Parts: sequence; structure tokens; C-alpha cells
Amino acid sequence: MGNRKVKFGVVVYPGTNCDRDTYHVIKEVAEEEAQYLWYKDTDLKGSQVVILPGGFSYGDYLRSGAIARFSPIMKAIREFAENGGLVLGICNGFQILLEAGLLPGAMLRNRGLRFICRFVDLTVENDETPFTLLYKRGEKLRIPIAHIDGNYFATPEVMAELEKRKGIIFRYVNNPNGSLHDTAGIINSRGNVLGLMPHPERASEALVGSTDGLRMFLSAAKFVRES
Amino acid sequence: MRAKIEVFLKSGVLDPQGETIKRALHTLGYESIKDVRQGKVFYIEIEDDNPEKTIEEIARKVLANPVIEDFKWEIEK
Amino acid sequence: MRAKIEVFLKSGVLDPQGETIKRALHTLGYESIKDVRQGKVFYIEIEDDNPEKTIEEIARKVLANPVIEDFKWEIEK
Amino acid sequence: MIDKKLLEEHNLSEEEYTKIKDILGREPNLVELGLFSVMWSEHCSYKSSRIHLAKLPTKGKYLIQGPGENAGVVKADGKAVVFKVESHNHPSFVEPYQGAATGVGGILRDVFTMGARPVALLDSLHFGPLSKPANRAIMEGVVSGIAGYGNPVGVPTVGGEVDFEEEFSHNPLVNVMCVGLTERDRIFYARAGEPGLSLIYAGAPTGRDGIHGATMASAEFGAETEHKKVNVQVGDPFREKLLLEATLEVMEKDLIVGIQDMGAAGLTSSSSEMASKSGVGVELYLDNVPLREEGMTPYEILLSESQERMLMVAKKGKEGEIKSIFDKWGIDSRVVGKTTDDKRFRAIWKGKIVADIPVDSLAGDSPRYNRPYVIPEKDERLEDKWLENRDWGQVLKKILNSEHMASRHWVYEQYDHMVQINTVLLPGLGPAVLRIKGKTSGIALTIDANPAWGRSDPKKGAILTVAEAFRNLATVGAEPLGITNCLNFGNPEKPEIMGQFVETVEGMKEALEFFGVPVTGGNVSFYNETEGKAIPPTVTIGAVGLIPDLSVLPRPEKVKEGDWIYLLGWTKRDIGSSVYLKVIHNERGGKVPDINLENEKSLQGEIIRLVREGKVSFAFDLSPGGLLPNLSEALFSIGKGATLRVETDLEEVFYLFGESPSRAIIISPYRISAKVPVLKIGQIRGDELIVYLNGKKILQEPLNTIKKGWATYFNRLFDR
Ligand SMILES: Nc1ncnc2c1ncn2[C@@H]1O[C@H](COP(=O)(O)OP(=O)(O)O)[C@@H](O)[C@H]1O
Ligand SMILES: [Mg+2]
Repeated sequence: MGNRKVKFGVVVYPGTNCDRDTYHVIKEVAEEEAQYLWYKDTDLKGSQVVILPGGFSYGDYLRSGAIARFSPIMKAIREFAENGGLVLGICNGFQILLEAGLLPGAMLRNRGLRFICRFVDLTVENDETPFTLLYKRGEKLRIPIAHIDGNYFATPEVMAELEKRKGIIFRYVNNPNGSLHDTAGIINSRGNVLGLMPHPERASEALVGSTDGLRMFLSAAKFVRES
Repeated sequence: MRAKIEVFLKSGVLDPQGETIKRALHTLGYESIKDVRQGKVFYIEIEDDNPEKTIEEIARKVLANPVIEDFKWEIEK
Repeated sequence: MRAKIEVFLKSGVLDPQGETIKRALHTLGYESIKDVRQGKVFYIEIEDDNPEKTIEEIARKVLANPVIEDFKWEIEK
Repeated sequence: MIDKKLLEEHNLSEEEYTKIKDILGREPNLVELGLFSVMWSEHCSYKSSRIHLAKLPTKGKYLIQGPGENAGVVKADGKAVVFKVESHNHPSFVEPYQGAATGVGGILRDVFTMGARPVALLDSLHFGPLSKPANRAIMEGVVSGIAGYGNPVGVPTVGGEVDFEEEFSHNPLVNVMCVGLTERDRIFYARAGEPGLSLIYAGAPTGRDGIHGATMASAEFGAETEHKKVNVQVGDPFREKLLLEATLEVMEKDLIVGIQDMGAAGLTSSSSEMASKSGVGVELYLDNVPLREEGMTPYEILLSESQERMLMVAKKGKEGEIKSIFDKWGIDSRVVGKTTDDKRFRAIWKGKIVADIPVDSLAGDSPRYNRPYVIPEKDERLEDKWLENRDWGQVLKKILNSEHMASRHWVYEQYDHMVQINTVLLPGLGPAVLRIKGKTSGIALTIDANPAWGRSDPKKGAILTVAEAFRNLATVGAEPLGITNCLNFGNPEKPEIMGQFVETVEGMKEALEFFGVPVTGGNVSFYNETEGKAIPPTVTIGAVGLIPDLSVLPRPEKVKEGDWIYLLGWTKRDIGSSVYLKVIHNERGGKVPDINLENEKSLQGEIIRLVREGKVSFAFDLSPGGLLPNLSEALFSIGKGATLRVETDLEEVFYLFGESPSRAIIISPYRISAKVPVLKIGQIRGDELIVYLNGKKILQEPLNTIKKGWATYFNRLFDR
């Protein structure tokens, strides 16, 4: 297997707007292989990691991510995830994973009711996932957020279960949106589907302010290469 | 036929919008308002043999998120 | 006392959300849905001597945007 | 049947009506009257401004496309930068959220119509004072409207400005600029090619949105008045995003001859302008136009301003391919007409010709006026009481904690300013800087307006605004490639207002000719008046510059303890129209600073040289607020304190809060010398701001204390 490039699939829904950014980072910065997956596709064209990027799928009408979950490609993504494939949902991608039931919980409107775009500090809570291999537990990351519905909510039982199995992977240092338990990102119990509100692709090059997000893509690639 | 579906947050789920409106109303002097919860309402034109079934189905499957929301509907003949 | 206020777009005002939801429903096979318009609904707890007046007032002044929206309300005793 | 009342409702003069009859050789029907009314309106025809705008310089070494297209184009490091600013003032007053949102939508379309992917938005916003709740509501609506549209479309709002003057209480200004990037051989124009080509309509169905107010009372539409009242345009950013992607894909596959978005006067202006420019005619089949509402008349279909619509002229035989691309993106498209060889604008509805007009009379040959004007009197006051010494520390905090200077983060954090990951300098200070992916270069963007200058002296105000915009660019090492502008004025039929306009254009011309930078386009917004009270004349300048090498870009993170603080330029007795007067003396007038353009040019040249030599950790110009407030803001971003020692023979206020132009601060670890005055005035040190003036300590305070009011001003007002 050696140094073969890992193939990332970047899903494009109508209204997705971080697809090109994510593609750019995977291809030009992480130097892995990248391909777009159209929401009407029914297979993942050999993708080894699937990313649901940020944006406003279907304008975020109805609820963020609510309409995208019915896209034809979701069936393939679900099967891929059930077979242990790595799926990363960023921002709107996270919201879609929640709406689709691939991750537990739901997003409410931000506590302040406003869209917030800024760099925030996160802590890495769990460095034993395929997406955080290259981070250290407790490490602080500077990664931007950009959302209006990022106030993570789940029932007390779900929150307890998440905490117990270390399913909260990233937490905000200063909670910007009201998320329960300062949750910024969670993983499923099988440990292969991660969703987070911050944008690692916006923090992958020093020129635009931070490189703290890059290791998320590199971790996933390393995990795939070594498994 | 016209149907109306209301989708609202389950009790126990925090409603940031309702909270904010309540505070704004208090600032404006409407102290008698004790609580505000905000929901969505969908007005639907439907031509269907079994509108009850269809409406119930789209409310459940599409319009409401069962993790946080409940719904109710009625059909205006 | 509980009041319910519905706020909806005036007819003729474009409703992109409703449009998009309608299209989504068609894609899902719900062809019998001819039109969807989305509005807001507010559930209000009020303790007031003259709840009708207060509710009408906050609907008009605070909750609805008169340029593009209308509203209606009812009080459930 | 066409009487005085009807003409009045259509805003047409007797004279214009006579001209219409001459052109047609008969009386127009009502549809035709409507078409002339809208196409000859100030908004579409620039009838009062054209002869003056023609004076502006439109040639430059970087210019690809000057005024006259949907947007201007300049070269930048082998690429083409497409940009334009537009106002949406009145709609934003009527319905702040939707007014601002649709303003963003319109300017985005102007840019992607030219074949460029929009990469940035900037907004210049002017409201009434926030002490009035109504003004707060307008600002809140406008800002969330810009966010609500720009964010979903995925174009970052990377810069802008917000300021406040009483006159804007009833007439806010919402000027939005969009910048796009494309290849130099991939630019599209509003052209119709040759006769016999299909016109393709793509986008949202047509509703009764924004139909000219004049039509409302018109007898023929009596039965429909219910609907007529609702003519607020609602934006659909989701559809815009799809329209953008589909349009760019159609362009990439080279399937069209020309294209224009349907903005003001919708289908009529887009089709007639393309045809007129190419010397062909156009025939429209109104029954093919997708409609959103029932019972729409030809009048309404032709003049609707529904958003998110495009009109393009297909290359022969490419109709099907075009349609399949729009289908893929879920956008309706239809053939709604064709080009003809008779140079007429003809609309056909239910088998009948409902309008038949020489196309040039609608688009090219609309009337133009040389309206009478009087040159306004200048406010030249400089009052002694403005010059008295005060507790400068208190003054500084008061100014920083005012709506004029407080941190704008409450605004720009609602905007996605990072999507597309090109934003090299985050909003907060100075111009926006974007990288160009795949190159070492970048572009710098700024938008500037200062109504206080315009009110006291429109001509000098315009010169100063241009100079400020270029100085902003210079601080990041960028030289200007071109500008776009938006001229916001009252009623041009009043000679005083027309005088302000003439003076403003004169000033802009003088400055641009001096710098050798062309205007690439812009927008004129007249009739910004409520109850006879006009806004101050306000010219908004949007400038684009090129930074050859981003590796030497000054940025706050580069500043180190011990770096020197240099003041470059000339400080004079300038305090009129300043933030200091507004906040401390509640005085909104006074003499506008003089500017020596030669000095200004040397200053900018020297800053650019120093930046490009890699000598500068961080640089900023002294814009409104003056030295102390501007330096404090810079220190807040840097996160370090400073000690200043300044010596002056002038009254103290001029040095600390005066607003002399042609000045900038450079922070550098090196010894700096230049061909303009350079003073070493201090050093980056500790976490306090300490200021000595003529040897006397006038201020010593922790930066954090100074920062508090500045940082939270808008949150305290808006966050409930
Ligand atoms: N309406 C706005 N939209 C986006 N950014 C804004 C807006 N207003 C201000 N900003 C940003 O805030 C910063 C400070 O604005 P301003 O006081 O005008 O500074 P400057 O004079 O240095 O340009 C700038 O970076 C500017 O781009
Ligand atoms: Mg400025």
C-alpha cells in the first residue's frame, strides 16, 4: 500500500458551497486524491473517505440539512458508513448527518440567533479516532466557525451516552452558540462517522490564518493507508 | 383541499427564538407575556384521494425532525 | 391563558422556502402537493386583563412585518 | 386615452411624450408607454448624470473593460478582475432585510454575468444614529439581509464600512460591491450577435415583484390592485447559487453569444440593451415566459423585476445543450424570443403584437439632460473652541466607544468572510486582501465613503475619498488597478443637488486623472430624499489593487515587541468634519482638510516601496478618527501596547485627533527613511498605551481598559 494516495469523495448537494474549498485542500495541501460526488449519484466511485462539506444545501430551507438527507447519494453513504467507511461531515455536512440519523442529536438556532463567522478555540477530546490520530488529546486548535444553526442539542440520555463513550471529539473553549456540553464535534459509536461545526478546510494553510485543521484530513488518509 | 401543518419544538427543548422574543416583549413593556415558543406552519394545497394519510406522512417524514419537534395538522375542507 | 399567533406571507410575495419544500416533496413522489407556503407560529402564555388587545398589538407591532406579512391569532381559553 | 394624469403616473414629461410620439409616428399603447417610462427613468437611462459621467477617465494600463457593461474589468497578474458597486438604498428602507438581500443578489449577477466567479463582497452602509430604535431596526435588518444572501451563495463579505449621520434616518445607504475573478479570454458581454438567434430565459419565474410604482394606479389594472401593492422583492439565495453554477458552466462550454441579468426593467432592459448594442432587433414571446402568478399582463411580464433571472443569446443550435445544463442544476430555462434584423423591439402575447418600438429608442437613445445647477457653498469653519485642550485619555475612550469608531465585529462576524479560503487579512482593519490561488500574488479591496466631507465640500470630499481608497491599498503594498463608484444624491431636479453632483464628479475626475486610474463602472442613485430633505452627497469608491507578492504582506501577527512606530506624511491644522467634532462637540460640519495630491502620491509610493522591500511589520493609514483612535485600533489587533512620544507646534488636538490626509503609520523593526516626512513617534512595548506630548505624559492606560467600550459597543446595543 505504501504511499498510494487516498481517494476522498466530496459530496456536492444543491447549495453546498464549501465543496471547492474542501477539494482544494485535499488535493493541493494534503496532496491526496479528490473527486466530487454529485448528490444524484448512487455510488461513491471508489472513495475511501467521504466528506459532506459545508454550505447551505437546499438553502437550509425547512431546517439546515433537512432536505439534503433525502438525496439519492445518501443511501450509498449510509451503506458505506455501515461497512465502516470514513465519513466526515463539516458544518452543513454535520447537520445533514444529524438529520439523516447517522449521528445522534439535532441542531438548534445559535443562542444569539445570529450567524457567527470567526476563529474559535477548540480542544481535542479524543485522539483515538481515525480523524484525530495526528492530534494530541487536550491539544488546543484554532479553527473558524461559520453557521447560524450550530447549537447542538440531544436528550440527556444521549448526552450521557456520548460522554461515556468519549463521543464528543471537539469542544469549544468559549461556547459561541449554546451547544450542550460545549460540543463542537461528535463521532458515532462505531467511530467512523464524524461531524463537526468548525471548518478544518479553512484552517489548513498558514496564509489564511491557521493550519490546525489540516491534520484532520491527514489523519483520515493515514488511517485508510494503514488499514 | 387545504391542509395546515404546525411543527413545534418538543417541550424540554430550548427555544432560542421564543426566548429572545419574550425578552424583547418584556423590554417593550409587555410584562404579561409569560412564555413564547416559536414554531413553523405549513399551508399546503393538496389534491389527493387520501389527504389525511399523505399529510400525516409528510409531516412525520419530511417536515418535522423527531429528535426535537412534534407536529399536528388539520385539513380545511 | 394560551394564545396562538400565525404569521404568514401575503399572497403574491415569493416564498422560496415553500417553493423548495414543494419541489422536494415532488421529488419524493408526493405529486398531489400543489402548493406549499411556510409561515411562523407563536405559542404564547399570557396573563392579562385584556389579552385580545395585547395579542393583537404584539402581533401587529412585533411579530409580523407588515410590508410582506399578515397574521391571525386566537386565544385558547 | 393617454392623458396628463397617466403621464404623471409614468413619470414622463410632456416633452418626453412628444418625443415618444415622434419616434413611433403614433400614440403609444399602454404597454409601450410603460416601457418608455421605465427605460427612460433616471434609474435605467442616467438621463441627468450621463453628460457629467462622461468626463471621468476611463483609460488605464490595466483596463480591460470600462463603464457600459454589467461590470468593469481590469487585469491582475494574468487574470481578469471583474467588479462593480451598486446601491439598494430605497428598497432597504422599505424592507431592510429583503432590500439589502436583493441588493446583494443583483450585484452578484452583474459580476457572474460577465463570466467571473464572484470571490468577494464589500458593503458600504450608512444609517441614521443608533440612538433611535428605528435606525437600529434598519441596521439590524440590512446586516442580516446581506448575511442572509451572501452567506448561502458562498461569496465571502470581506470588507466594508458602516457609519451614521442624521440625514440617513429616513434614507439609509446600502451600497454593495462585488468582485469576481476569471481568465482574460473568458469574459462575456451583453451582446446579441446576429439576427435569428434564440433568447433564453433562465431562473426564477416572473412575478409581480418590483413593478414600477407608476403602474399601480393605472386604470387598466384596476381589478388587480390587491396584488399590485405587494411589490417588495424577496430574494432566493438558494436559487441564485444554482443559477450562478449553471451560468458559469454554460459559459465554460462556450454555448452563448451574450448574456445579461434581468435587473431593473427586467426582460425589457436586458433584451433591448443586448439587441441595441449589437445593432439587431428582438422579438419576445411573452406566452413562453414562466410566470409565478396568474393573470399577469404583458405590461407586468415585460417590466417585472423578479430576482434571480438571466437572459442569454444562444449560439446557433446550442439551445438544447444550454437547457440540459440548467436542468442539471434545477433551474428552469426557456426560449422566450429571438433576435431579428429589423432593429425593433417587439413583444407578442396571445398572438397579438403588444409592443413594437425601435429598439435603440429604448436602450441607446434615451433622453439626456443638462440640468441646471448651482455650485453649493462650502463650509469652511475652523472654530477656536474646537481647539481647546481636554483630558485626552477620556476623549480617546469616548471616541472609541462611539458608533463612529467602535469595533465593527458585530457586523462582519455575521458575514461569512472566509468561504472560498482566499481571505488573507480578516476584516477588522484596513483593506481586504485575497490571495489568488496558484499564484504568489493577491488582490486588495476597499470601499470608502465619507458623507461628512461631501456635506461640507463635495468636490474636495470626492478627491479625499479617492485618495483614501488608494492609501488604504498602499498600506498592504497594492497599487490601484481601477475603481468602481456609487454616487448617492438627492433630487437632481433641484439645482443645489445637481450642483453637488457636478462638483463630486469634478473632484473624482481630478483625483483619478492625477493618479492615472480609470473608472470601470458604477452606479448613480438619485432621489435619496424624504419629505424634501436630501442625504449629504455621498460618493462611494470601491477600489481594487494588486499585491505582487503576499509573502511580504504586513499583518498584525508580524509585529514584535520593540518594533518602531513611524508616522509618515504631513500633519496640518485639520479638524473640520472629523469624528472628534462629531463625538466631542456634536458638530457635523467644518472645513474639510486640504489635500496636496503630489504629496499624497509620494506618500503612497513610499509606503508601497517599503512594504515591497519587506521592511514593514504592519501599516495603516490615518483615516477618520485621527492618530490616537487609529493607532489604538491597530494595537487591539496586534495585541500589544505602545509608548508614543510626539512633539508638535500645533494645537494638540490636531496631532491626536485631527484628520489630515496623506498620513500613515508604519510599524517596523528597521530604520525607515523615505522621500516624505518620517517621524519615529514610538515603540511597541508592554500592554499599556502611554503617550507623551511635547514631553508631558498625557495618557497611560492598560490597552484592555481602553478597548472595552470599543469592543462591545454594538453588542450592548443589539444583543438582548
Ligand atoms: N459593513 C461592513 N462589512 C464588512 N466589513 C466591515 C464593515 N464595516 C467595517 N468593516 C470592516 O471593519 C474594519 C474597520 O472598518 P473601518 O473603520 O472603515 O476601517 P478602515 O478605515 O481601516 O477601512 C475594516 O476591515 C472593514 O472592512
Ligand atoms: Mg475606511
